[in-house]
Amino acid sequence: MSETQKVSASDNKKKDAGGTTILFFLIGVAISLALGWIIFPKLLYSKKSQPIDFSHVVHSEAVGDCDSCHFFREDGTFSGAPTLAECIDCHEEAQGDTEDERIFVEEYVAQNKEVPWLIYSEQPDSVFFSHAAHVKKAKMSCESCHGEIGTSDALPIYEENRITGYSRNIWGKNIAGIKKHTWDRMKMNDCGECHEEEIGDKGSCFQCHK
Amino acid sequence: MSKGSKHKDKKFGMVIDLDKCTGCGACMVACMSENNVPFKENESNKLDSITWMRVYKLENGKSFPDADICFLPRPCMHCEGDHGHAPCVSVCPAIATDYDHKTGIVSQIYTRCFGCRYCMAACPYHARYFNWWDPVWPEGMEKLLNPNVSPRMRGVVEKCSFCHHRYQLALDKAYADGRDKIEEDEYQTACTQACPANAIIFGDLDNKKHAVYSLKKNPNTFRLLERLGTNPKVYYHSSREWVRRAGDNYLKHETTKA
Amino acid sequence: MKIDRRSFLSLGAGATAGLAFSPLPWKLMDDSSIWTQNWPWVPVPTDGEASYVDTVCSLCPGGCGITIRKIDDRVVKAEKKDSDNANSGICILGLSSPQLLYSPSRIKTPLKKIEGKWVKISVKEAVAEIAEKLKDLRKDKLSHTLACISGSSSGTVPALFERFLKAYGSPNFITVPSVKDVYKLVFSLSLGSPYVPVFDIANSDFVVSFGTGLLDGWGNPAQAFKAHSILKDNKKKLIQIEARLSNTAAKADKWIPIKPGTEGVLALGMANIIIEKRLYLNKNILFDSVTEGFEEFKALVAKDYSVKAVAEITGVKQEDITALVEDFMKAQSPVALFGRGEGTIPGSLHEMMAVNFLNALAGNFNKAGGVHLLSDNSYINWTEPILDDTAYYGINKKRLDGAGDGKYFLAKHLLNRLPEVLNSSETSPINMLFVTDSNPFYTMADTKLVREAFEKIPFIVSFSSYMDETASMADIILPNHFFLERYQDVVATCGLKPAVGLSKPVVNPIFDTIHSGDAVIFIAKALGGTIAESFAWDDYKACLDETLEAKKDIMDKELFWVDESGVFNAFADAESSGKFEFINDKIRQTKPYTFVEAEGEKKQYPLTLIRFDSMRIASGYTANSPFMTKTVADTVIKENDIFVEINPKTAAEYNLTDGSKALLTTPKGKAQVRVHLYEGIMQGIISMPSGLGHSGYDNYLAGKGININELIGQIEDPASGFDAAWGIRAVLVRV
Amino acid sequence: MDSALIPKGVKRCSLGRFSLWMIALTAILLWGVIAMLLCWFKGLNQTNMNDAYGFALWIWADLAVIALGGGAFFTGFLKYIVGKDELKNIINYAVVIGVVCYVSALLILAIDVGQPLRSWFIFWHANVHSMLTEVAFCLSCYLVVLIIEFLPLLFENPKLDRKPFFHHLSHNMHEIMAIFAATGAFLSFFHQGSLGGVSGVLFGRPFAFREGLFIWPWTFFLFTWSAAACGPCFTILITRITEKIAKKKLVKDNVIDLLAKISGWMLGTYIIAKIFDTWYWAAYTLPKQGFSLIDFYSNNPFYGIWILIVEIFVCGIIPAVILISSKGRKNKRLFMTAIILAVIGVCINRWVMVMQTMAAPVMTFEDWFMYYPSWQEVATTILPVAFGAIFISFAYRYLPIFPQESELNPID
Repeated sequence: MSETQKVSASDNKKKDAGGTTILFFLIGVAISLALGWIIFPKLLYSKKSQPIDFSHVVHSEAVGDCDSCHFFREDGTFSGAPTLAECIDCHEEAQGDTEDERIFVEEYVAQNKEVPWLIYSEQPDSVFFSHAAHVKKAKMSCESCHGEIGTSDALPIYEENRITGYSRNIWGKNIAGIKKHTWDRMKMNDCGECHEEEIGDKGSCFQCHK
Repeated sequence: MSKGSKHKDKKFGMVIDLDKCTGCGACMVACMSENNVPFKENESNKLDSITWMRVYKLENGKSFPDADICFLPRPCMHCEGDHGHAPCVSVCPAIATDYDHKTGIVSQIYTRCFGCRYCMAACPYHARYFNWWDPVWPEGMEKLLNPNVSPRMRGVVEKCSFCHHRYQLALDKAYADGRDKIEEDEYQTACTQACPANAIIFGDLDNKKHAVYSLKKNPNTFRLLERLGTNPKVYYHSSREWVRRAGDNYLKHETTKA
Repeated sequence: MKIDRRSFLSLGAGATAGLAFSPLPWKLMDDSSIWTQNWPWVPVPTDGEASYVDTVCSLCPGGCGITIRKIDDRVVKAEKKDSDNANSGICILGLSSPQLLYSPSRIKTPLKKIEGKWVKISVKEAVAEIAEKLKDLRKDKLSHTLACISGSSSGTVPALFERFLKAYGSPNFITVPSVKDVYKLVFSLSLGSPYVPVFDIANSDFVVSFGTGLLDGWGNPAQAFKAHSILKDNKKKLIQIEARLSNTAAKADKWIPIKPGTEGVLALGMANIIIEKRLYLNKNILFDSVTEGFEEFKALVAKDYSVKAVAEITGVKQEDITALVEDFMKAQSPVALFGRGEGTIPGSLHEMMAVNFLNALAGNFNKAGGVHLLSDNSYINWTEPILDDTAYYGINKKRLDGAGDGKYFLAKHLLNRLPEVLNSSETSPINMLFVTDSNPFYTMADTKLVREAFEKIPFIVSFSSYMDETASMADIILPNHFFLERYQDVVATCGLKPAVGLSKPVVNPIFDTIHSGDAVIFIAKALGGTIAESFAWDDYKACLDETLEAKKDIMDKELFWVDESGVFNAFADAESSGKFEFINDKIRQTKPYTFVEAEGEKKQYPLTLIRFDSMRIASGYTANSPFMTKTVADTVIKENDIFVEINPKTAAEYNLTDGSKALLTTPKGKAQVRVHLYEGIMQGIISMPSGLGHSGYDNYLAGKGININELIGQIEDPASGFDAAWGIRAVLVRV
Repeated sequence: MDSALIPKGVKRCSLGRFSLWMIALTAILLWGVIAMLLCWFKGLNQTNMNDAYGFALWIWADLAVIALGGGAFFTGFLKYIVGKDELKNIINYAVVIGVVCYVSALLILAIDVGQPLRSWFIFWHANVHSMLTEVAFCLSCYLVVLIIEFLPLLFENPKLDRKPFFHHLSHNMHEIMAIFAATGAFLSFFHQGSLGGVSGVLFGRPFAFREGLFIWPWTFFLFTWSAAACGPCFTILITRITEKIAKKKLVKDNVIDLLAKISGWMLGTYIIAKIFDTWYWAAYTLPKQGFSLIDFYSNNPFYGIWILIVEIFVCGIIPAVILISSKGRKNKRLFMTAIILAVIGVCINRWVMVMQTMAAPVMTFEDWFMYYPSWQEVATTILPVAFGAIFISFAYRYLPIFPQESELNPID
């Protein structure tokens, strides 16, 4: 008799304790999930503004396609972000009266100082990316990798991974790495994915590494 | 891979004329300069001195005045092994080194390598080098760095790439010009280009029109350690029998392969 | 609900489980390895537009056309110029030029030594101070006590220095001599004009080299290598006669070891056989009407240079000598090379004459595969400088080195005599010394003697780009631009013709340096008077443009201007007798044939130390880049120890094993070395590389090995007065 | 003070004495930890390894320690699969030693790689053709198995055992231990072999290269075999050392004898296979590549033919004969000699397969490469030894490892 009582008492205690345990377990899970999914990404990336704002729309209306400023050099290499040499033709004098324009002309053009643009799509040094192969040979559009930046009116905030120094555009805005568009992520697997689709294999290591 | 596409593949290789090589070391410096190879204050310990291209000094073992020496430049052999089964490629646990069937080049990806050095143990040519130290360029000298080759960090293995970045650049130029293919002379390694004696010939070993194709068939042409089955893509040429014999291991009674 | 320890445990467990399902650990793991792939302390090369700029390399006298690869405004690489004409080529030193440009041992601004310490000054201050000192000397009628050591004798910059000394009033412009000076004497004596020989190796079918380092840095190394490769392609022969199995000997079809210093004897012995067997007759050459002194020469060699005697002296077997003669004379276009090693030490005049007689007997002058003679026509046609009384007084003083006078009548400059002259007088006969494009304190033999002499000089101005040994002894340094930063004319040879190349600035000067040409012009202007008048150019660039005139357009396009007229055409054109002269009065005056022996007592110093030159070690004014030093074998340098090569049999006699440490003593000095057993060297001979043991420069070079010049003394060639030392007696003791 | 933690029915030394012993071991451990930190923060330039010796002391230590830890899988295999039930009296200790060995191996590997933060690439970017990948996977999996095998033992600690959860868990785990043991044995057979494959597949290194079956070189099988033979010897050796230190008998002789006998037969058959392998290598494999046997045992200051004789004869045949004969096993001194020789033998084998492989020149114009480890390498190699001693000390003190202990040493 007393034996049974004891057992049931301890059982009750166990049940109660079990409930608390599960509750605490779930609280633990919740804290971690919040930390990992919400707080961590905020801490991981620092936000940086471009030295001056820039409107791709205004420029493409004025000078034409992307390759008016982002052009191929004679040796087939890609020039990337334009240097002052390209801007100076129009911006010797201020064009319009925005504050950014004033800064650009006074602090950069006049002093012959290059603008330290933050490159959203900057790949690490170990990557060899051939714009020629993609744009010239495969006739791909700029959007397929760079998205809608060309039609933007202002430059987005540049987010930099504090550990690696990478632009967030490489990993993608979605912390889980989920992408909706081809340009949402620029990791090696994204290259591989497309290559597999288009060419049939991911290619050798040296195709894209240096 | 279909036969058609296989036919398009290239197999880059080298023939080095040891009769012409003077051991001047220009290829070594050209290579280091091209490939951002680091340098230390003391490089006299050759077991801790990164030289993708290393010129060995061979001796015939005879006494004065019959002594003879020969210089032998040794880049990475870019072994094909058996169908790309190079000694190093098959052992790398993380696919940091692979055999590219389109070019025949054995790659090394420094950012993938985690420094286990198994490939170094596997390579009988000592063509692989480990970054025992952080690379340091004295102030001002980092200006020399070639942007087409990524500098290596401490703790990874590196080796000769047949200046693969030059192939990438040549292709870029071709694409920009609306071509699909490059000419043989558009892609040459830094050592080939620099050799003052023109002792190095580089090209597609399968291209019957190229000098390397006929040179590799010369009876005085040999490869290093062929008997191991490494199937290297670097050929050597020497008119001296003792040099050819030094290229591989032979039992006493065996004759040198012709 | 009771919160106990268990609750916390389960909170922890939940948190752990939750974390596993959040991106945190995985992204951290990924990012931490990506961090290792982009360690901030590993430099990332900045990308930019690639461009290629052609220029002429002036790091050695070769003067190759090279291409510099640039990324935006930085130099990343030197490459062979992609063309067959215009002297294109590159060697290990040229390939090193980007490293030398950005070298930490570059002098970054003009410096002045105050109480033993370097203080930065401006170019203006430096020029003013030098001018002030020069004015004082002039006031005291001591203008002739200004001396200048110039690394080169050709081109506008040395010419500006020479002009400056003249206008200022000093005869003491001294150039650093090389084998080229003796080459000129050889032809001065036998053809009456100081022709510079160019050996047409590529087209020869039998090349005999008397110790010439064809593949060890001699002449224009890139062209020599190319020529050698053509020899190999054509399956033609190269014979190397040398005591040591050098790289050239190793590549030769036959290596004939010879007792060092007896090469001239062998050549005369060979001449004797040729004459005796009348092998020269079928050579369709210079004899009878076109030679002089032949009979006398014939008698001389017949008397003293029988094959037996020669074999004894040289250590070369009789049958080897006769076989060599036969092959040489049987060849269609044989050529005999002379000048030892890379040719930094001028060497014995008689030895070179002796070898050149073989060329004469083979009748190969100006023939394909033979010796081509170029006249040293200068393209610098400036008006004479204006001399005032002081200058006139000064330049008529005797040259300190005695060149051109008495027993030194043949030589124009004798740098090697300078230390002795300085040391033999109580006070220094030089009050101010300019040192340009040279590092005499390092490159001259017998460092101890040189130091003593240099320390006596009250004021030294260095124009060096590097903190080399001489610059560190200077009082003021006006550092020159590196050649990739400056314009300069470079005298070279294109094919078989004389040429002038143009070095062009590839980048803007990266430091606060000044072109030495500008420096001279500015100093002259600061001095005023006739001196300033003699330097009417605004700056060096103006001077160069004026000098080169129309040639400059050609040079801009093709780097080189080739002097089609500078070739010796026919013997009838020769300035004196128009004949090749085996013996004449001038030659007799040099007392033929005396060959130089090594200094030192055989008893006390049973071994003979010789130097060897290596492509991988620069031994002249330009020193090794870090990359070059990296290529040096561990049998040459290990840590800071230098190795001395020794035959294993000799080593056994001295109880030395491979790698063992030993004390090397010569009549000139002592050094701790290690030994490297080498079968490629004669017994009783030991050898050591030149170009090591720097005390200046950076940590990539300084302190490695021994400077062989500390161990070898100079030996005046009795015929010319130039340094002709090829070695010294020595002893090795195990320590 | 810690009496509550000490298993029932056994006696342990005083806590003070135990602490002294621990302090001594911890000091050694710390020395190793300092060296380890130096290697991690300053890089592998702290070692004497070089471009010719990319694999050196550490890889040897890894191979040796895993071979010695082979006692765990083979004893487990014998007990659970073959059904040698007596071995239950030593299996616990074999598992403890196994855990120590495998943790040590992974620790050394973590120091040995040039980029420790990237070491997970071996799993994520695995190259299935690489023996090292196989090693890494099997090693990690097997360590997990070993820990699972070890856990019930841990839960048997009196303090933990009082908690019903652990008590039941431990009980249930015991029930299914055979499955883990079988898994472990399979993984072990495989990775011991893979470790043999590591050097055996190096066809650019004639000293190491062996022909074999399918993708597996003969060394694959030889390594497994030798680990099975010598691992238990190491278990016995450590047991004997523990007994010596504890000054009491912990395992009955018949158990040791059985294990030793099986080891003897394993060693005997292994050595025959090894001799056959060496002969085939010398007579057929090497000549095809232009080498003769003596090329690898001459022209250098250390590796003479003696090392082959010591490995095969002194540390192979002799201990095998002793362990196989019951007379040999009965003679205490002879028995211990045999056990020690067998342990040394397998270490020598792993040594030559790593070190001599690196040392022997392959290109005719190269010379032998000689190497000696730096103090950092030595310290980091001793680090796991100290760790092992600490771990075993704790395990012995607080866990009922030896089921026969209380019976053999009744407390009055």
